[in-house]
Amino acid sequence: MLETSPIIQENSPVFIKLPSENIRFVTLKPNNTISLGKFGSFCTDDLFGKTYDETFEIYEPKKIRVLKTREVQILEEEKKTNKELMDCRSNQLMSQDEIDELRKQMKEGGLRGEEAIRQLTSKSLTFEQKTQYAQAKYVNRKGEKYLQQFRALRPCLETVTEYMLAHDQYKIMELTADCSTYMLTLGNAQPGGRYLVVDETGCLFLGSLLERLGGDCKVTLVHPNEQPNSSCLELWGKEYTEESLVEKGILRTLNWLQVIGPEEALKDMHVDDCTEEELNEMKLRHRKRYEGRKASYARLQSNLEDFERGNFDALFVLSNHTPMSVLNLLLPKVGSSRPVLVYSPYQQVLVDTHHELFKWSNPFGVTETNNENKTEEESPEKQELQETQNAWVEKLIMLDIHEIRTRPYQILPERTHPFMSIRGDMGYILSGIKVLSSVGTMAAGRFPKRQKQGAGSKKKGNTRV
Amino acid sequence: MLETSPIIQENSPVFIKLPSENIRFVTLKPNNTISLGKFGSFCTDDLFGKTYDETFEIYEPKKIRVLKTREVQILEEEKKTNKELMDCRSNQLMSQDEIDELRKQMKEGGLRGEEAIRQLTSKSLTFEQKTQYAQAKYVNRKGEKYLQQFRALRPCLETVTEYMLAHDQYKIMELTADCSTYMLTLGNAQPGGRYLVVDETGCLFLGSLLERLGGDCKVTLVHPNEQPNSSCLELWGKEYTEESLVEKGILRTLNWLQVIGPEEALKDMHVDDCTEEELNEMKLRHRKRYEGRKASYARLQSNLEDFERGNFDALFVLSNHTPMSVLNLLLPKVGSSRPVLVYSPYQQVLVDTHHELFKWSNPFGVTETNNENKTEEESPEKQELQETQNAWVEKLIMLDIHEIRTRPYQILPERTHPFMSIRGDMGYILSGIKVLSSVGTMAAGRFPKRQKQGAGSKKKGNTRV
Amino acid sequence: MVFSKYKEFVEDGDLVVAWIGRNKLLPLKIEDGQTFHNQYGAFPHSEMIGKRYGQQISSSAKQGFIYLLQPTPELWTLALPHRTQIVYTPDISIIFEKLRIVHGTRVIEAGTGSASMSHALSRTVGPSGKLYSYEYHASRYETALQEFRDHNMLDEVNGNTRLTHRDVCKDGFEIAESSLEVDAIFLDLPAPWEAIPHLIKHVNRNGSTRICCFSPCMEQIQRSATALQASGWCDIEMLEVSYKQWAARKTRVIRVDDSIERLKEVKRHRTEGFERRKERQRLEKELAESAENGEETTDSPISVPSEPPSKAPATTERNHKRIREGDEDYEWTDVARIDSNLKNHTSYLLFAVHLPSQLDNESESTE
Amino acid sequence: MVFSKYKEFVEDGDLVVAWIGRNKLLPLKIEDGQTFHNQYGAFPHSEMIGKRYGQQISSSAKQGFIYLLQPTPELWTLALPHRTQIVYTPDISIIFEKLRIVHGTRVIEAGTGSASMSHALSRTVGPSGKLYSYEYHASRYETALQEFRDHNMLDEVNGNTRLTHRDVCKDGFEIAESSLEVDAIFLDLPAPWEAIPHLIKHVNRNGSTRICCFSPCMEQIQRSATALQASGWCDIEMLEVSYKQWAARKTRVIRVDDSIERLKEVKRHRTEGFERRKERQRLEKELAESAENGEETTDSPISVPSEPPSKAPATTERNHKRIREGDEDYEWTDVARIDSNLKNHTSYLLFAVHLPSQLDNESESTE
Repeated sequence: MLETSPIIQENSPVFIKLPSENIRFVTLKPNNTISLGKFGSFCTDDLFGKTYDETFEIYEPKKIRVLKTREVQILEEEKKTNKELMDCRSNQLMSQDEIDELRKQMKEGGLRGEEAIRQLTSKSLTFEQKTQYAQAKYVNRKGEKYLQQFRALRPCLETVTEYMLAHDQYKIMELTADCSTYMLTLGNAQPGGRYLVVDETGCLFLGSLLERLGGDCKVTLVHPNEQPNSSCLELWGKEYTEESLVEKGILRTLNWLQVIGPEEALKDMHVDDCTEEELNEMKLRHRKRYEGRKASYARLQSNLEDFERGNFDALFVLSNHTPMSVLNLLLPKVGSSRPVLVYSPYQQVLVDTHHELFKWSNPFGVTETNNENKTEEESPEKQELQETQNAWVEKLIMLDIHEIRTRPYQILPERTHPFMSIRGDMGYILSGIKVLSSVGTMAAGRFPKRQKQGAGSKKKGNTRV
Repeated sequence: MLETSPIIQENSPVFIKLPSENIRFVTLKPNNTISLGKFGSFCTDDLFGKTYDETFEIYEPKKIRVLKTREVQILEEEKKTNKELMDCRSNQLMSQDEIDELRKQMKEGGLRGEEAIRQLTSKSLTFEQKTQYAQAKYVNRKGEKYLQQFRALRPCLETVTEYMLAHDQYKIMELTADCSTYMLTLGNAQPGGRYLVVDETGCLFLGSLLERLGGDCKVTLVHPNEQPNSSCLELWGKEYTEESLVEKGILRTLNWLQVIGPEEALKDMHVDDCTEEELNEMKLRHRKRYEGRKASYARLQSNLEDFERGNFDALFVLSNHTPMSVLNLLLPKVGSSRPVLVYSPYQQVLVDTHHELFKWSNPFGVTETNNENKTEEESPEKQELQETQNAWVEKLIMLDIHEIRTRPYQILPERTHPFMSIRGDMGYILSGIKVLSSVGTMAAGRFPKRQKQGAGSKKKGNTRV
Repeated sequence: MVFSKYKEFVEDGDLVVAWIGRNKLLPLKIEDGQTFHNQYGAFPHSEMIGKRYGQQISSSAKQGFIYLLQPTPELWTLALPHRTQIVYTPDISIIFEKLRIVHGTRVIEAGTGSASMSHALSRTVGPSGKLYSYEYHASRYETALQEFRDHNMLDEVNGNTRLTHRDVCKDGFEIAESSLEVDAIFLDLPAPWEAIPHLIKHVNRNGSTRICCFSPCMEQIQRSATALQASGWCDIEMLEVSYKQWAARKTRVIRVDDSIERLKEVKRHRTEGFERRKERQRLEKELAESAENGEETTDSPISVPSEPPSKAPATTERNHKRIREGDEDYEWTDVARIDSNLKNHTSYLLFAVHLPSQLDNESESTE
Repeated sequence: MVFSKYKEFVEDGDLVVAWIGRNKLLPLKIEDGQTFHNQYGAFPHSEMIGKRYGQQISSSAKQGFIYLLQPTPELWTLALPHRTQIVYTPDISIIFEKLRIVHGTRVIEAGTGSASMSHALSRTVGPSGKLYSYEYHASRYETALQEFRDHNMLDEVNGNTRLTHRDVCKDGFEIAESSLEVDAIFLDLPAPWEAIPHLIKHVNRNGSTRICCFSPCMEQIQRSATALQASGWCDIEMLEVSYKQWAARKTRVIRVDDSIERLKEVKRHRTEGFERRKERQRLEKELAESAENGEETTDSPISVPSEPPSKAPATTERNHKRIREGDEDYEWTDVARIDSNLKNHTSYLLFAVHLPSQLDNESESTE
């Protein structure tokens, strides 16, 4: 289990959200100064013991205070109003006199930024007076430089994803929080589950899965390089790092070479046993290395055994590899009646996958016979199935391609409308459920129509048009 | 030019919209009885002289009157309210007692349907009293049977498309009015234009084009069968039939065989000249047939000459054929700086086309050299271009795939929201503009990057995954 | 816990979700001796017991089949009996994201309705979380209570869910025996603004509490937003979930060349016919002339049987039969197709956060 | 008429739309002697005169090029100087559908704004139609007037457009010298409900008149709807235009097998390195032993130059360079990609119809 607390503590991970909507990640080392550039700086110690999500004002250099809710509400209202003014029919001509007047007022008045904005935007925001909008827009831009405030957000699916999309969207395969949460929901992610995951989003998705289950799960991560790229995990805090997760028994990792050649992978990792005598003679460093290698071998052996056992509660695939090349290797390991979820930034990739999955089938029982000697205690029904293994195949049903996204609105009195522009990129999700079909009955008469196996989808690729 | 009138006249085409939202098409022959089933019947003569779009009530058998706007407004409000009740959180359990009470009330009161609905739905429509919703829903269903009203709509893009989508959506390639109007707009359809059209939507799109331009245009329709399928045209009235359009000089038609083999097509249609003497000796029927054939030949010859001249002001393609196979034959006929629009029900079809169009180019001037002797009067600039014809190629720029659709709302006091469910199907539009590129300058250094010609898009079709 | 833990085999007494066909799921309580019937035949429960979850079951007469799936909240949402408009999985998943519903979260839900949201919440918050669900409507409450009991959700039977029959707008959320403090609140009520003032007692003292008001109409959202602001909630956001479902399909690749070939065949056909007709006319003319009969017959039905041309236009014939999607005799390309009926709107989702600093405000103002 | 009729060649004095790059268009008035400059160099207008519309023009130094396009309302919308938020082509096209804007339609438009809608209307209604456009803002009016004159739109110069400087909310739509009766009305005003009562004088007596109110906020729409109903308009509908633009792109096809091959290469590479290191260690050890020096060196930087393995892992190298989309050395599949910035909302569109029967109502009520 992974701990979470609503209170900011030493070494807590925190996302700092600035008035400009920029978002930064920091791990709060004690007695450290965090500089927010033009927004000021603060000492980490002053955040310890405070609640996540609060808004803080840097009211004097390096001094912070929690803003009361009413103050926060006013700021929000102003920010929304200004955002709307920028979006909404405000490309008006603005006289230089008006701009100068505003500048003068702000400078002479010596107003704090937020007060200046409030004063100016609250004045006659009717639709007829568009020039005022443009003024407010101008003030807002200035205002962002004066507002010395920030919010301290707790890492969570939404915040971590927002941060990653802003900073390196291609590293996370442009995965939105909406897609992640939908996959977790469709995948029936629940405490105690055992999941098979291919995650090339820097493990952004894996982090979300672990967050949702509070770490109460077992995950096998299959990855394409020698070591997994799990750089997003640390954004949830140090408990979420790969090392920590492996140590807690939550995470197992396997690369594709280990998946396809378990015996050879084990052989490569094999370390000859040393006698007690030899061990005692070893230098400490050599002994540590020996023990480390022994442990690695044991872990790989255990990971492989667990993987071979199959029967995972769901398979989640977020990979830059062609989905079908992943699925061919992993689908047999998914339990019957369990969901399979595949993410792609492109609908077309999933359309192809959908067509191939429609035809996909796998003889049932073959994977079990590999470790027959391990399954003696199994139920008679299962044994019976194994006896007639050729009569059953694994298939997928309920295949669908999903597009999910959210459409945010401005909600202000007299000025309700959807935001004018939003992020356009989004991914797609393919879902299905694994079942066992009887080969014998598949030919029966009144069975629902199904596409002929191997029906030709001649590609138009090189043919003349 | 095609005439239109806001007044319903003898032989006018009319779409009858019933309270059930069903829509029917009739041509109003004089002194005819039109039966609307359970909604009653009326005599066509009573509609002549009335304005399109009005709502009529059948207040006695075969007697109609125009409903005043206030009455129409009330009906609309009720209909919307009831529609909302059906959509919106109304799957409540309803007691049989309640239903019976309503039935009794309607029967005993002898209310006209609309009044019953008004009385019942206006009563306490608060969100707390959901059971009342269910009652109203019930009443509405009954009401539809009692409301003897209809609207008489003029044929137009929106109405004709609505009718066709309801009656035979595949015949019109699921073309929505939204797609048609967007193509017409992007295609710069304007009075006086000369357009090349491939339209396999039963000429629904062609009808919309002619409607928008009031027939002030010249259209060449290329079609895949011996005769074009233009069955939708008559929905705009008899002036819009193919025969009438051809006669008025608005429409020319060519089939693909004529397009690719003009000489042979003409040869096939050739009729040996008869002498005056022979003609005088002919039976009248034979002479008519001879003259008809002569006219057909002349028309084909004219159509082909016009087609070969090219320089069309836009190309619109709505075809079940792979778009590129159409475009390869027709793009050379489009004028430079003129738009090309391609419709497909499927985005993927247009993605493929987009990739192919990106690579498409055509030597400029070649088509002109075919009829060199016809272009003597052309400007010196053009001649100069022809001399250096190998240096110029036709290409397409500004290629984009568009998705356009409308999202309807219920707009009622205190109950504003988008409709709960709408039609899901919709098409996509690919647009581009034809330009002339210099082959010589294309290799120059600082030119914007372009994809290498023929860059390999190896299809994943038959390769192992 | 909700439904049961993952299991492999169907046992007597289990609740299963039976897949009957595309987009057709039914809940099925397995009871030895019972039989399920549909248009494909009879499916005795005795044949299902001991089978694997996910396994295909044939009807007794082998006329058709169903699949037995282990229930999940998502499958239940597709199979459940509708007592009210239900909250669908896309909305549920976005609400989970925004309300931070995770293992251990304590949640208030009002009203219970058809309980599709309740099942998803109970599943995700798990054994260390808690779901307080409130339903005003008496018979819906009773039905939900029975359902929660059957699905092992109730806290009294080792679950995490407490269901209360209550008009929360009038009587609030308090539960006698415990002080109720939650991390997340979901209001699916006709007038959420009436319930909002009652919530202030139940927000976290030491952390944020998040709320979602789920309302179909814009005006409801506007009122709720005002009420939330008045109660000291901040970060007020509103959004709609836009969701589409696509199926992979194939569409035919037909080239203009194909149509040109067909036109040529038609032409050949006609030319042959024309030659034959000319020949026949000649014969008829000779016949007529020999019989001294000048009547023309070309336009009237002809009794001379006309042979089909030697090469029948195969493509034309093909056009007359309905072509099965993906038929190997034709060329196809892969496309995506949306459901013909699209959910354009379910509800607007209004979110807000309550922070401990607001509680300072309140104590200040009461001081 | 608006712009000019279709023409083939660029003449001195023409307005052209210059294509500068993807999504980058500029209006260009051709004046012999002038020169257009951009980052790719100089483009003298004299080189453009006499060229075909659509033709590519190279900069003097042949460093880059532009295309000269004949203006259309749609290209103008992409190129025009923004004086206000503009109405974009997707909205325009839906408004045309709903208002039945065709050849010959008489239209009122208020306000003119940046005139993107005005150009489209003027084009479509053509010589037999009429556009009455109203602008309140003085300098915007002046600019639009000059623009309409330049674009041959004004009725005084054989066009179909009449532009009036007027606050229609206060002063209505009447034009002194003519009785104004129109088929369609487009209101893009901050408070359309103030203009609506003035319109009743200008609706058709013998046919329907259609109206569109174009407003960004829901509350504006609600007020306008009330005003329309009060003025006797019916068939009140509201909608939003949802519009997305996609580009065809390619994405790489990478199979798990490819990654497995790379893993194998890495392993081979390491094994070779390991063998070499072992050999080197042995040598070093001998060296050290012979020099009676037991210091370990394996973990410190080694000066012995290590040869690269015989077979360099080409794929790894490839991964380091940026791969151009569509590079022939790789396998690709076709996909569609949406613009990264999506227009989520422009305005709500409110439509209604006015019918002659309403005029009967009015005469009745005044009788």
